[in-house]
Amino acid sequence: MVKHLVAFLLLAVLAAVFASLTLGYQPDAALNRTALYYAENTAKDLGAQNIVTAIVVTYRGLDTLGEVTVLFLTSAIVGLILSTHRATGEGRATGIPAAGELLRTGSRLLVPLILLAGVYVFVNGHLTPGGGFQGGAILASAALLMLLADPLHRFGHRLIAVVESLSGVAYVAIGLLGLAWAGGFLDNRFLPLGDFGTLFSAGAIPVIYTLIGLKVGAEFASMLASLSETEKS
Amino acid sequence: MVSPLHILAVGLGAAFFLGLLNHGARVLAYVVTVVALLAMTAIGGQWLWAFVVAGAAPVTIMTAGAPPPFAINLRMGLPEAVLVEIVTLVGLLSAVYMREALMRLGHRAMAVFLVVVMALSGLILTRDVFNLFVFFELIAIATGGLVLLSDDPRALGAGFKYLVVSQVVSMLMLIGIVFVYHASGSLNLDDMTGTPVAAAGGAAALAFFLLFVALVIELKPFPANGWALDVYQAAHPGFSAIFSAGSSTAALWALDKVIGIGGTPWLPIAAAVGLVTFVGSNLVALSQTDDRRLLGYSSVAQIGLVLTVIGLRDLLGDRYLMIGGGILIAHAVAKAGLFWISGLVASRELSAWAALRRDPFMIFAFATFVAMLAGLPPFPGFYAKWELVHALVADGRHAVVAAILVGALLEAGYLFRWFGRALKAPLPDETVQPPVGAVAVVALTALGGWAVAYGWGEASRYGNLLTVVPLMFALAFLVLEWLPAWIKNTVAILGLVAGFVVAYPHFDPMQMIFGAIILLGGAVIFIASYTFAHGRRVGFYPSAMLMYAGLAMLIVAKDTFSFFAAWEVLTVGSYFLILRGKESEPHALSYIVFSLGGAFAILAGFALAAQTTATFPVEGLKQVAATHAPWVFLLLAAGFMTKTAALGVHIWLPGAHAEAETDVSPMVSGVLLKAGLFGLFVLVMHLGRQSLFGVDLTHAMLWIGAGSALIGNLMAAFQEDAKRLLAYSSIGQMGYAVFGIALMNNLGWLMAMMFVINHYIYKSSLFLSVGGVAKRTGTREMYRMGGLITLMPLSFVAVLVSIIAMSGVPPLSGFGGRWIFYNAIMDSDARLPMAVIFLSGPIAFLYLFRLIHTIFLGQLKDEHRRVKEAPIWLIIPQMMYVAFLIGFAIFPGLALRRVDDFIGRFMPEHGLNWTGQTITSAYGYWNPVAIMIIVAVIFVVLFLWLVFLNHRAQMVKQFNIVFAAERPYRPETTHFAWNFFAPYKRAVGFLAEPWFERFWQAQMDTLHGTARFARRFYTGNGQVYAVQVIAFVVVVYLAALGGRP
Amino acid sequence: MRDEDTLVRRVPVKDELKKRVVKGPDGLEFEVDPIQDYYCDARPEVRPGSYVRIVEDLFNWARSESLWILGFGTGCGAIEMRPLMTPRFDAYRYGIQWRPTPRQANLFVISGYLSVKTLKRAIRSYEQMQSPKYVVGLGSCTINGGMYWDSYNTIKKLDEYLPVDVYIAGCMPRPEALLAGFEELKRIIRAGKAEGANLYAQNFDWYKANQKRVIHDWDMPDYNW
Amino acid sequence: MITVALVTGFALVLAGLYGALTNRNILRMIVSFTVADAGVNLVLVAVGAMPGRTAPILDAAVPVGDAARRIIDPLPQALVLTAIVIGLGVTALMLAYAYRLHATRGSLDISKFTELKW
Amino acid sequence: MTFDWMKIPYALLTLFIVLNYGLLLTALIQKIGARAGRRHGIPIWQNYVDLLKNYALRTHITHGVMYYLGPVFRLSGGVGLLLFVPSIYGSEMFSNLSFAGDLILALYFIFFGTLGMALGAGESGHPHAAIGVSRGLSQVTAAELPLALAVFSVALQYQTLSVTDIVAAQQGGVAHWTVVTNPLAVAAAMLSFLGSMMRPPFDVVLAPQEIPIGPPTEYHSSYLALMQTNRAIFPVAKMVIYMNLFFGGATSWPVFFVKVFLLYLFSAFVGVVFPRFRVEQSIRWFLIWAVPIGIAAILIV
Repeated sequence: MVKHLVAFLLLAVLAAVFASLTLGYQPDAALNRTALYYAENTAKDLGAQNIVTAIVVTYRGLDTLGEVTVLFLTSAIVGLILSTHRATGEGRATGIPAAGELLRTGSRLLVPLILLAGVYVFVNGHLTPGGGFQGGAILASAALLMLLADPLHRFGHRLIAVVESLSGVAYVAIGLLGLAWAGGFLDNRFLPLGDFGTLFSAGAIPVIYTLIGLKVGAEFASMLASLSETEKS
Repeated sequence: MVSPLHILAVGLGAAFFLGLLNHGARVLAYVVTVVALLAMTAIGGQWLWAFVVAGAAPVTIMTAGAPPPFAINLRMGLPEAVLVEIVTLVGLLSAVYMREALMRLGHRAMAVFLVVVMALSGLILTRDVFNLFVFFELIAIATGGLVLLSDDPRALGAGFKYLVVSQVVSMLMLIGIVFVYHASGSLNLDDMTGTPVAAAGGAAALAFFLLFVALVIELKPFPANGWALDVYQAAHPGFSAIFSAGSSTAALWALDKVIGIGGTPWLPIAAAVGLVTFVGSNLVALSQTDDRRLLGYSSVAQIGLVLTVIGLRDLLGDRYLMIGGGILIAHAVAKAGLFWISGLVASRELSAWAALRRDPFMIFAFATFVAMLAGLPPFPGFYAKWELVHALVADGRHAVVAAILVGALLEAGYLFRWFGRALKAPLPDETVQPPVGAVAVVALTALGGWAVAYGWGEASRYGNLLTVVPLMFALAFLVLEWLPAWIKNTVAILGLVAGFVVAYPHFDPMQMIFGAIILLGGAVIFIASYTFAHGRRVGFYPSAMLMYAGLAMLIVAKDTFSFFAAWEVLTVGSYFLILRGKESEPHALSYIVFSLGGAFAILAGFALAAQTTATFPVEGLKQVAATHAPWVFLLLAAGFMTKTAALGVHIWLPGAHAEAETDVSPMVSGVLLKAGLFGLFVLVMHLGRQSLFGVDLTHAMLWIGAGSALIGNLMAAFQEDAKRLLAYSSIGQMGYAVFGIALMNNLGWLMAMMFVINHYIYKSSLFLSVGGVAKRTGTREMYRMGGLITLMPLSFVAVLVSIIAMSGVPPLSGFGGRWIFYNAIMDSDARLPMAVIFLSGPIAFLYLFRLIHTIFLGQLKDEHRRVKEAPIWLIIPQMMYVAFLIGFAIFPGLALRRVDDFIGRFMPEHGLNWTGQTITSAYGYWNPVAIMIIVAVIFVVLFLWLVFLNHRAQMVKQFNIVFAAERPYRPETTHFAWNFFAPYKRAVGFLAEPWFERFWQAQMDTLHGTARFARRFYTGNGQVYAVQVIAFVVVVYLAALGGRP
Repeated sequence: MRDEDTLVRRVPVKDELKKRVVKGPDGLEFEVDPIQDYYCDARPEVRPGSYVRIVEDLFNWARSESLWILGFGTGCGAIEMRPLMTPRFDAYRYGIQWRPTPRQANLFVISGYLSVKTLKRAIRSYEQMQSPKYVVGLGSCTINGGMYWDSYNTIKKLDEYLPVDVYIAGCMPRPEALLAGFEELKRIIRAGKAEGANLYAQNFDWYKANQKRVIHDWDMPDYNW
Repeated sequence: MITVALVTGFALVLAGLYGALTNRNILRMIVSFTVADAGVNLVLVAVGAMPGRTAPILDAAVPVGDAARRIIDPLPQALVLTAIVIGLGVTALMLAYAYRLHATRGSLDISKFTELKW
Repeated sequence: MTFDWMKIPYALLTLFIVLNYGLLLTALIQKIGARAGRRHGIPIWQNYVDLLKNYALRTHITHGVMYYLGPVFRLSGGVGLLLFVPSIYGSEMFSNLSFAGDLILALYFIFFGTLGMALGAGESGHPHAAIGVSRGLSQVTAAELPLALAVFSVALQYQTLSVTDIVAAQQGGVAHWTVVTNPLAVAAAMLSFLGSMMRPPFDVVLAPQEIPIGPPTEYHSSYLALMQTNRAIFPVAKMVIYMNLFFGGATSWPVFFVKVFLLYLFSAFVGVVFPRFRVEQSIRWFLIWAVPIGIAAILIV
């Protein structure tokens, strides 16, 4: 009870802080200079239609690289955490009910579609809302569906790992290419910007987003796999 | 130049590449990891080289081809280069160190490892606040993974607690960042710093507060840091090294970058949090028994100190980087090294570190790290300590200085306690064969510590301590450790003598006296060391020579900095020396704690005197402003009197001197104590009389000197242990000398100088004799001895002559001291302390007689019937002392006349006149030659008369005594020795109660009690830790922004 | 000198006088024989007076005028010694003083009967005095055992054990008699005939044999220096 | 509208934190944190929002030249993307931890994992 | 004040006079003590006889080197003390060897004999000797203190440490004596004097029946003779210091004899009146009664 009271009191103070923030908040009437720069220069400098994507992939590309790394790390660590355990209990799966017919058939139908949707999302990241992360997540949902449909299914860890790593290495390599041939690390302009608004435009942004999509998808899949396999043992 | 971006790229690329590898290809994975780390280190090193040697300008690295406010940019300057190099080096070494664990867990673990090093570097380099957040999260997640490298099952819980808190922190940080962005319209640090919005208050200030407090929590502020301590304790030591040395370093730099956004109003808050952390963590660490957790507390404390420095950076100005960097680097190297060592130790109690004794180099490494952490010279922390205290004092922030010094003292306390235990605890049975790589890593780190010390010295504006000749000579003995002891002993003697020969033409008479005692006197004591020169005697010579180096540097020190450096060197050298004794561990600890406490007082005193100048010539004490002078006097006197073991702070001395080895006791008693007297001399010569609140401080010194003389002598009379007796007697003798100095007249100083000479001689001689006896009889308790005069006649003669000299009985040299003393007090108006010192005079007879009687006279014990004379190498110096005592008694002018002239420069009136053999003062006269001749003639005539009458005396044996017509039962029951002065004790025993011991014990108990109470805070419950973190936020909020919105 | 044959050991040696093995601080063991190691066992020697007669006479005069009595009351006769110190008799007038230690005394007044136990102490005390030294037997008991003639535990003829210079008869002799006895002793000393110490040294073996005959627990060297 | 989003976001944060601080069950704590994370993300987006403007995509609706006046601040949107991903990573990690903790101790009560203290 | 060879015979003459005076004086004091007990006491020449007898003893033992040297130290201390202080004021003949040092030399030389004696007694191996020394040293620490304070007070008063100068300052009548001009110092010193004379109530060091005369338990014959010689010289030498410091010194031998006698009589007088203190009692007594007077003396002077 004391704990609740203490937590409540502390959070009350924190709430006061937040309240002050909220009350003191004045939405900007005009874009601030940073945003203004993006609004005015993205199209001409990077050739990307989706400003958020331009920011994510290029202007703040280092963040995104880190972000990808976070996922990479998470998947590696989750694998690490669970593998050490799995190694001990390499038991066979029992007692998990098989998935229903409906689910299995449906998944066979849906998985390719989902994959396609995912690819679409990340390939068009520079044009429309969405991008590598979203697309990757969609890819992973396909994997999830497969797992649900066939709980005993073993993923090709190797394949996932290769996809994940290769896309990661490629991402870093592209970044370095930017450093070498363009304005800096992760500069997308070492590839031609192309026509504004088309699929093959915005320099390396689609490439990067594709890599991200693949990587994110692979990472999520690997995490899911790790978790599910642990569950089975 | 390779772009620093490649550090990140290489790290990441290699990490991603590792994913490609097969689970089986561990060796390849490991090689890739190490190569990647090597490459990162090399890039960092290249930049470091560029900045340090080539003097390159800082560079900004843009990404995405867009200018800074809009795209993320990095910066590489000297601080960044240094920090990146630390991080990558620690990473590299840890990877080598953790080879086994990494190989066991495979490529994924290595990838995580690479990422963490990369992220740390990124944290240091980036100039974008959100990017900072990303790197923080990377580090947090990677930490969550790497904690699991540990074999310790508890690591799991620790990692989870860490993640819980990370969640809270990241939320606060994110909210803070976005609102700060909203307020400033930028995420770029330089951009935001340029227009500090948060200083204006309002929502921006609140937003910055959230960001700031999140960063502060990343620094594990006391007491909201239980989660971090668990990580330190449970993680693999290799990772803890990174966590301590790398993460903290990077996080500190991050805070440093960010705090500019908030502007100066936030600095005091940072300083306050840092200070609380520093003192609090060090306090709690006092009651730690687990080595890694202890290191955790120590890490947290050090980070707190650096945080304080960051908080003071507006004050410190351009010295800020030097100070913060010094502390940080020392901390990083030492803490990494210690964590690595902890991995070589089998179990987690502090005493288990005794296992290191199997390898002297490990002890050396341990000592190096402890010294680095404690801020001892020649390590960077020392320079930093000096600068920091000077800057703070110059600004009048005395409370901050006091808090920092108290914290530092606590830290030194538990570190040296640990070191002492490690050296003295019984060797654990279980032996772990540490991996070669791990040992090599530790060794490299230790050497790296010295390299850093050298580098820092080069960078320092005070000159490099490591290039001072005496210190180099002392350190050379570390390299010579493989030689047989007798060779090293010879080298030591030759070195000391040569040092004197080279230096003495430049000495003034006072330096001459001290120099002769330290260098020549030290050489004489080393003759005795031949007795113990079997094998290699590892550790003895470096310690001893370190002490002598410090002493030699002290007397020639020109400015306050070198004076203080020398002081610390001699302190630490003597500590190691004292620690060598069998039972000396607690005493060595109290010695180092008191000494460091005293040293801090000296530091504060110098800083107060210096004000805005950082160091000044020692003579500059004359020009100290009148407002500060009394305080300077007070602080310096307190520091120096700690070394002379003045009453109140004397409790370290008896144990330290008594438990030291036979040849060490004269070094630390005969020679080392003189350092304090030298300091006092310097003090009173330049500062003169000072009054504080109407109290003449020299008058207070008179009382302290008299009190020391009384209590020292009294305690000596009640000791059963011969060496303890001598040790207490030193307290008394030093009391006399302090008294003489405090008399503030010509003869008083001369008398103190006389004590300097005499005390060295007779105390060295006595310690050697008693040491020899103790060596032969196997005990130091006097009542267990007795009747040794016939078996150890030379030792007896040495003791006899020494005690006659010491008691001041004519015709030996002690009388000269007493004569000058009487003449000196005639000049003084302070009469009451005289009564006390008069009382203490005759008490000297009590213990001196007891010493010689119970050891050499009385009844010989059965087991000692076959005892031989002490070893020849012990006897030789004793005989030299005997000869010198007699010679000095006849011709005191040889030494004193020049000193008298020298003192005359300061105190022209009432000096001595030296006419022929007669020495006259304003009041009396004294002819040492005549006294010696008259006494000798009378004595010889009477002796011959007795021989004439009594030449046929029958020599009888020990039980041929009249015994009320009975016969004695056993020697033990016939030797009246134990509690020899029982009636005296009944009369004045209340004075000899250990009041001061009790006082200090009470302080210690209070500290430990507080520590034990405070650590209850760390319940181990992750949720409670989260509550504490939020409570910390709330408290800082209330403290920082209080009523403001 | 310790001759096993002459030592009549009917009582076992006391523990503290047995030979024992002790271990030195250096770990080496060796044997300690207390009687040998703790006590000097040199035989007493005859010490003649000065060759110059007049000097010896002067010395003897001084000895006679400075009788320092060992304050050791062996028997009931000791009670008669005390009045000598009082104003009534005031022996100090005659140069007679009491000394608390045998080293400084040169007159041993055996004050009454001597039990065998006390005899041992008396012998030790006597031997610890420096020569020339004198023995005065006080009371009949020292002459022939007196009323203890038939006692199993009291010696009868003191002269067989210690060289007596003067006997003062009576049971008990009054202080006046003691003073008279001391005057007699002074005469003897001045005459140079009070050479009891030399006599003792000369006939040492005889005295020792007599002493050992009655003292069964003889546990000391033959001469107590 | 923006204020509503902000208040909602903060409320979620506080609610999540309260849950995390008072529930001893580790899974519940993790869930609480995800709630709080969601709140934070909401706050992030809300801060970037500007009344009467549209998404920062330069399609037909927003001509390039007009962008400065028509779109909202794109940066918080980019940030929130990162924040979401990071939150996800941490959550996954905590879940994995929860699994291991349960496996070793058979309990998910955080107050049981206090071997390390003081 | 420099050395010339003629000082030696004069010093020996002083020694001779003082020795005889001391032997007679101690006997006389003993007689006076005896008279207080209604006895006649020893003949006045008894000390000579005892001395001669002790020198004439035929056998001696020794316990070792220090035992042998103890009496030598003791007597050297007494003789040295006597010779380091001028006996007769204004007489170059009897200024003895005081050119060697001043008052401080004399005060510290007192301990020379004490120390040597204690060592000799120690080597005799007798526990009573050690107990005696323990008691003696304990007592002297307290007993010397008032004297030291008084001496300091007197030295401050006359601004000199030279005995001759102090005596010179007291010339010209009783009114100039320190006892009149600085009574507190003299009071303290005289109390200390009682403690240093080994007479009741401060004679527990010797305690004849308890620890058969303490330190010299084992001493005899010629050793004892040396010590007896010292017992004649040493108290006189000490009283000479008192006389010179506090009672105007002596300008001739008769004055010397009278003043020393009166001083001695003072301690004898106290001795026959008071019973013996235990050691701790006497220490407390000195600390409580004598030391405050001494402190007052140095504060007021």
